[in-house]
Amino acid sequence: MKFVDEFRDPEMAKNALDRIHALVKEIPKAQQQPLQIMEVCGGHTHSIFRYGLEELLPKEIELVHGPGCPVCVLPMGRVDDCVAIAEQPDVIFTTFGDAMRVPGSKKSLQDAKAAGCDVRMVYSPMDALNIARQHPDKRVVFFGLGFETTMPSTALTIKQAEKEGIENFYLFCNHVTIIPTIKAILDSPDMYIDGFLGPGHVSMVIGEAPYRFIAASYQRPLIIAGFEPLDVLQSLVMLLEQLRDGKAEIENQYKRIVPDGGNHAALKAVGEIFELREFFEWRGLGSIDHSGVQIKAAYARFDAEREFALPNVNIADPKSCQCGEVLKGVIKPWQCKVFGKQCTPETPLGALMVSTEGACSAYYSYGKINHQQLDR
Amino acid sequence: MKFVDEFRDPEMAKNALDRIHALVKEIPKAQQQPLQIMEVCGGHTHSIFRYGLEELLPKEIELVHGPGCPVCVLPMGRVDDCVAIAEQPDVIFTTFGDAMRVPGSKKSLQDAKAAGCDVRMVYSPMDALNIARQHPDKRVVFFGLGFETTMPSTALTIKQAEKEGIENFYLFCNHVTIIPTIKAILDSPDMYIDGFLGPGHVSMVIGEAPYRFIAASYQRPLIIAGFEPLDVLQSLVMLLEQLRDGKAEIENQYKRIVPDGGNHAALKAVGEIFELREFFEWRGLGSIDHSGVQIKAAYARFDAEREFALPNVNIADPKSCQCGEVLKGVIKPWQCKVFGKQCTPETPLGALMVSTEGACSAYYSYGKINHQQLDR
Amino acid sequence: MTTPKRTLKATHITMAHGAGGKAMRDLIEDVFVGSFDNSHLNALEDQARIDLAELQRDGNRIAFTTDGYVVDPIEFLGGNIGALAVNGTVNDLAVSGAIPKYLSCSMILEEGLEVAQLRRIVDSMRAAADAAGVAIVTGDTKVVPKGKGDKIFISTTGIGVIPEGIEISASRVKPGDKVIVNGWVGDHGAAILNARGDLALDVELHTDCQPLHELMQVMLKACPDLHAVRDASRGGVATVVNEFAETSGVAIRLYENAVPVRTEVRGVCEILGLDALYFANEGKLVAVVPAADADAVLAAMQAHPAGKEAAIIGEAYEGVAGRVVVQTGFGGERILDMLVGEQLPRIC
Amino acid sequence: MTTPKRTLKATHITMAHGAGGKAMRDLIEDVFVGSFDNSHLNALEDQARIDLAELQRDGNRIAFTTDGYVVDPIEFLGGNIGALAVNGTVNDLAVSGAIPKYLSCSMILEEGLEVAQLRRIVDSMRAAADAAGVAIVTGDTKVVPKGKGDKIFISTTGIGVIPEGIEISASRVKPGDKVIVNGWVGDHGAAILNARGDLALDVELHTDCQPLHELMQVMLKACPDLHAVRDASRGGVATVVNEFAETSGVAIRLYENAVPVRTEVRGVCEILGLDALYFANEGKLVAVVPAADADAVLAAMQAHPAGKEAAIIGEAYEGVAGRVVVQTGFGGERILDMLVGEQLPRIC
Amino acid sequence: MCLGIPGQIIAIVDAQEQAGLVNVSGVKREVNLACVAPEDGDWNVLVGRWTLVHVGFAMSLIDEEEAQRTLEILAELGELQEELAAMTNTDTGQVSP
Amino acid sequence: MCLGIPGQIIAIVDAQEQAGLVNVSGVKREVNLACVAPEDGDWNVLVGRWTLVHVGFAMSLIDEEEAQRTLEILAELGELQEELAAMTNTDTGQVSP
Ligand code: SF4
Ligand code: SF4
Ligand SMILES: [Mg+2]
Ligand SMILES: [Mg+2]
Ligand SMILES: [Mg+2]
Ligand SMILES: [Mg+2]
Ligand SMILES: [Mg+2]
Ligand SMILES: [Mg+2]
Ligand SMILES: [Mg+2]
Ligand SMILES: [Mg+2]
Ligand SMILES: [Mg+2]
Ligand SMILES: [Mg+2]
Repeated sequence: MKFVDEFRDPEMAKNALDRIHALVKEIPKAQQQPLQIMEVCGGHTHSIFRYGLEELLPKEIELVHGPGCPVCVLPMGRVDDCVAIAEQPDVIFTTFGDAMRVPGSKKSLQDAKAAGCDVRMVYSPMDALNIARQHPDKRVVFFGLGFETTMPSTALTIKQAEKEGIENFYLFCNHVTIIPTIKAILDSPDMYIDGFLGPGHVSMVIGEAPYRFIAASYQRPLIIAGFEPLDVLQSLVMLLEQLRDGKAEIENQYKRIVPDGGNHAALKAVGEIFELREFFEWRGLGSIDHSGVQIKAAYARFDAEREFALPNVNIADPKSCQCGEVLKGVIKPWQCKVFGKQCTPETPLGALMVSTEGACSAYYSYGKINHQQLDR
Repeated sequence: MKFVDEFRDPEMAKNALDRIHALVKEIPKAQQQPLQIMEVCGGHTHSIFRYGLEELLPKEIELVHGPGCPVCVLPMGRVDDCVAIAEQPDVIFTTFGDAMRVPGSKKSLQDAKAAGCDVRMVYSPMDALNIARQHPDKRVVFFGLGFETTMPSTALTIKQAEKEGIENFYLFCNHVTIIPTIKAILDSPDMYIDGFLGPGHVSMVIGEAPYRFIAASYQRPLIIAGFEPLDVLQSLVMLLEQLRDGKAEIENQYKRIVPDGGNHAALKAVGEIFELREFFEWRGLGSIDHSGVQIKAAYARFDAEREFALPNVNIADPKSCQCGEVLKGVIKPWQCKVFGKQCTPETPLGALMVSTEGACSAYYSYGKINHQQLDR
Repeated sequence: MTTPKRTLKATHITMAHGAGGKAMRDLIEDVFVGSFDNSHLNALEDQARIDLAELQRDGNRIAFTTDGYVVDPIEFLGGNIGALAVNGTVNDLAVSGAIPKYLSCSMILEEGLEVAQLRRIVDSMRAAADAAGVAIVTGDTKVVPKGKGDKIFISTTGIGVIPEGIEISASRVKPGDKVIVNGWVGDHGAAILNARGDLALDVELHTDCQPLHELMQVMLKACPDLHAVRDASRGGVATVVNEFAETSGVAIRLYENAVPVRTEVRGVCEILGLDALYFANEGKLVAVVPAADADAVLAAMQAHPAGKEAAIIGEAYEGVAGRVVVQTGFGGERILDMLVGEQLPRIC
Repeated sequence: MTTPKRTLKATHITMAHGAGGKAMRDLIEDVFVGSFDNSHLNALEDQARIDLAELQRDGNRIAFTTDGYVVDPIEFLGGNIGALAVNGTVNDLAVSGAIPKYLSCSMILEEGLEVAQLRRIVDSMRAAADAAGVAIVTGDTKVVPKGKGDKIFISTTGIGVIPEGIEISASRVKPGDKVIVNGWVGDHGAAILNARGDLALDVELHTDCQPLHELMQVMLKACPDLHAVRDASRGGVATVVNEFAETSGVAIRLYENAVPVRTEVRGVCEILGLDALYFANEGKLVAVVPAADADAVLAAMQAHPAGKEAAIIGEAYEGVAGRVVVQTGFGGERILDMLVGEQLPRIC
Repeated sequence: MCLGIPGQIIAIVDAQEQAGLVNVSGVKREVNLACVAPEDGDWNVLVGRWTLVHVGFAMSLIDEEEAQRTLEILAELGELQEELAAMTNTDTGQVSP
Repeated sequence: MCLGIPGQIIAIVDAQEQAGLVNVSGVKREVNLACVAPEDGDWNVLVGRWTLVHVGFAMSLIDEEEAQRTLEILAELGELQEELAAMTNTDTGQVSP
């Protein structure tokens, strides 16, 4: 596969790893305590575990798995809202497969489906719109989920629905924005991050500029990174070089995909349909100002939040669950009290155990085998 | 079973049969050619075959199976209408089981069900109304079928729907009336009937009076007869006694069920909901004036004929089919060209081969075994 | 096995329980293996392995039969689909004279099925298997999406061993043979019609679901030369008798008054215009025996709990090949054909 | 039989075809008996009767297995549900070393199924049975109302004979043993995802559905002491390898780069974020063989059409009992657990 | 046409809705009683009465005396026939079939 | 987050609807091209181009030169590392893991 296989070449990876091992030796701070490097994006978390990279990295690097998995940060109350919508007899509820198993306070969408709700997995919001075309007698709701990468596709789907005059299509908008979230992490008193791997596909939409405050105001380096193993390793090299040199800059490793200015057409569509919410609730992180978007008034008729009477209750996460601390990097997944015990991929308490991008699930399934002292 | 088993007593039946055998000897006309006795009602046809009575009767009696099977006389176009209604995506079509297999020009209701239409069998029109209550999002149509016996139940169901304000219940009215039909038979030039067994359950509704013209104007005797084997045999005795004595009267054998005046409450309900149609199409018999009823204007909102755009085409019966002649008693079932060949209960060409009350089906399944020279 | 036995925590079946992964293992090990529990099944191999030598001790032929069970509702008075699935296949073995030995079980579950209900059904299967002396030694489970199935379908397949010398066949009916049924006809069909609830009838009617292997052995003892035996399940007594007449090329006459039908079953038939001779049974067999042995067989049957109400209900005769007639109480006769279409409740 | 063979004139299945009467006889005699056509089935008895002496000529144990088939869609590139139902059960027999002999077949049809489609499926079953040298000797057919099933479900049950001395078992994996697969992994799962059409993908991918009984005999010839063999159907290679590791109490390591995966299957996986190791196969087996015999077995497999692309994909080792790891191209390792839930297409 | 079967009214389920329960050979079914409504509105007089049930409606109350009378006529028919038969036999030696 | 995969645009299905067909490893899927719309409206220039596909949308045209450059840097990294490793080994005898 072109643009894929080249970036999975084992020989080159070995070189990059050697370089990383050499570089950490040149960073004095790393000799005292491990460098805290956050991959903001769950896609990176997935690649790191999928290719077994973590155990190949030097002990001087500690990867902190950030909040960049839209499924993981979904609060329970929102899943309850999904279920409440799906339970309407005339609704076809469409969603990406990822969200099917996320626990609500009573049911996941998968449970709702098993109980008879018409819940369908789609690959694209356009497929959801197509279902709406095919079922004019049903209300078809799409569960919009994701950071800036996914927003344009949802926005363009709404525009298409508008253009065709489709009246039975609704968006339950749960899109979130990455910048306020990174800022919240940087402002958090209980953690220190030495540098970031930036989310490659978000960046392909928003470009480089929005990250500049990280370097300018917080003096941390960030590398916009691709998702193949070589992308991740090269980005680490770039990050370590900055740390060695005492620099704090925004660099772009993923130039083949990410234009410096982002994607104008995508941003235009997003701007047309969405506006910032005052605040949005994140699982484990609480409410973060301006961290979510909602449908603008001009497109209100597509807004599931207006169409359906939603319970919209703020459901506290189970007490035993420490997802928030894991999401902020305060503890490692395996340090959560319930990790691998009450909380497993089969019986997830938190969303981090559901998505294969979730840090807990990744550790549970792919984790450095030596980390896991679990009897399972 | 009280009021059933007593009237199936073999010993008494033997006596009655002996009496019948004796009586025919006393009727001179019967010695020249067999008496033509029509049981108007399919229920009698069924009993006669079910209990093997026909072969126990003397050869001087020839039973002519009348048009009193509401399923048998249903024209093909009406079945097509049923299918057209059932094919609407928001319709639940409810029917007595009898009508499921009656062939339309393309499909029976059973075929429509197999093709995905929501066709449900009910025992009572009240059960259909209950389905309407349970499915407010569907239009529930009841296929009203039958002579005066069944009309009151349909009428009372419509009244109940009206009382409860149920807005998704419709009647596809195919009720027919017996008197014009008997008159049509009496007026038919190609047949001669010596006497009638009158329909017991129709009579329980309409009483004795409506039959009087048969005796008065046509000088034929009619015995209102019950449906158990002893009822049928006793009625034959009564009929033969009249024929022997040269009488032509209306007598009531079924007094335990049939009050002379009929059922006032039932007639009132019928009169409230229904009015005579100018004419109604019968399978094989053509159009008969005033032989069907329709819903009155005041209840028009329950009328499926107004709610649905029906093809309502007059479909000619297949050319090879001689149902009309059988219904009028002009030929015996086994004399139809296709009987037992193209037309069998498995592949009925005519409705007479579908219902177990249909003369053809009755002969095919229960028939005097010696009549049947068929290789099957 | 090196890991502890899995347990199923889910309250309802989801697609995951058919996906081949952990959820499915939980289901299989906890519910199925946990209940059926025998060394063949516990090995969790893809196939049970059965010693031929062991089978040969009981006879010289295997009987091999399969049936699917799709009854709606899946639980009803006197039984459930699980008991049917075991007894039905046991009976299809037994009526050949075989000693039932091993069963396989293929389950097709609908997403959303309640696990507690599944456990009840599986426990009934185990109880029925124990009662029939068979083991359920291999199985399979699939889950279909909600609306693509109907709670649970079960296909069971059975292996039994036919003792040497027994030759029971639908083709062996001879004119003069007597037709015997082992009791009340139509209970199961009427019980299911009632349980389904569409017709809003209410009657205390239990399925007749029961194993017939013991009764068969009792009958074989009374008459090793039973000509034809078949359980009268779907299609009822009328269908079996027609199959016999057709396959053997004889005519058969049933005596209507001799057929044992419960009052309540008659009630259901009268109300709906149906005929109990076509109703399904799940614990009834129709046997055709040489006239000389008929009384002995009948007496043996009546002495066994599964045959208490047994009755001679007809006879074979030389007539139109394949024709079955019913002699009514008045001496009239009517043809009792195979069912055309379904039996539909009628009003006229 | 004394009556002429019946023919089925209906174009679609109705409830009558499951009601036990004439319509059902037409269906069974025309479609099923007409195609499967063997003396056992043609007798139309409730059970097939098989001579034990005949079975004993091939071995000393019976293998007995059942599987249900519920695939959607029922026809797809390279096969249909009928071919799967025969080959799947043949393979479950074959992987024990058994010679497949007899099959039973329980069909659950949904009202409205097109008869022409049913005939195609049944003909595929016959063709697959012929290819595998088995006869379908007994069967059953039920019809469920429209919307209570999904066109057609098939449960097949198989009987085979295991030659003396063969002991293949999931519990016999030893550290050092090699893991071999007989070719491309994941074709069937990807082909079905594609055929289903929900995801609007379009790829020329055929199911790998094929019988493995010959390949197994070839392998047994090269190494009579095969330790463990299982066909990697639902749950895929990952599931079988996990079952082996768990049942034998060993650890198993797969070499990611050695697993043969077609380009198109990789494409499907990359687009949907799925793992081909969990995809179902219908003509793939995973064999664990003593290291010393691995090359000989591999060579024998590659010489057979069903094993042309066979590859050694891993090894057992003394490690955490039940653990399966995948060695990536970089030398990193990740755990390859049993599937949790279903594999769901993901966007993140 | 019109399958009807005798059943006994065993309870008034809801007088308002004219709903009663009948028992046919041990099978219970709710039926509509509108066609057999008592004139004085006292529904309880129906309990114990036999009725002809058609498509879930009680269509007629069974007149037990008339039933008895019909059976008596049938019985008389038998006696009469026996006498006649005796005569006929004596006369002609013919036997009824 | 956000699974994305490179695919080649092999056809314009409907320029009006901005719909194209991409090929990912032999797998074809219709995608929306709105985010990679050419400025001059000549959709055909997209045919043959590689794009990053996310949830059925072409989100970015792949810059093949940049891809090449990234691979070159990675290759250089190797060379550089080999040199450094040679030096380090001479110095301390330490081997990279
Ligand atoms: S182990 Fe479960 S509860 Fe704990 S942080 Fe992870 S997902 Fe949350
Ligand atoms: S045999 Fe068929 S076509 Fe002929 S009269 Fe009877 S029902 Fe009509
Ligand atoms: Mg069977
Ligand atoms: Mg059976
Ligand atoms: Mg049977
Ligand atoms: Mg299986
Ligand atoms: Mg269901
Ligand atoms: Mg199996
Ligand atoms: Mg299998
Ligand atoms: Mg297998
Ligand atoms: Mg069967
Ligand atoms: Mg379906």
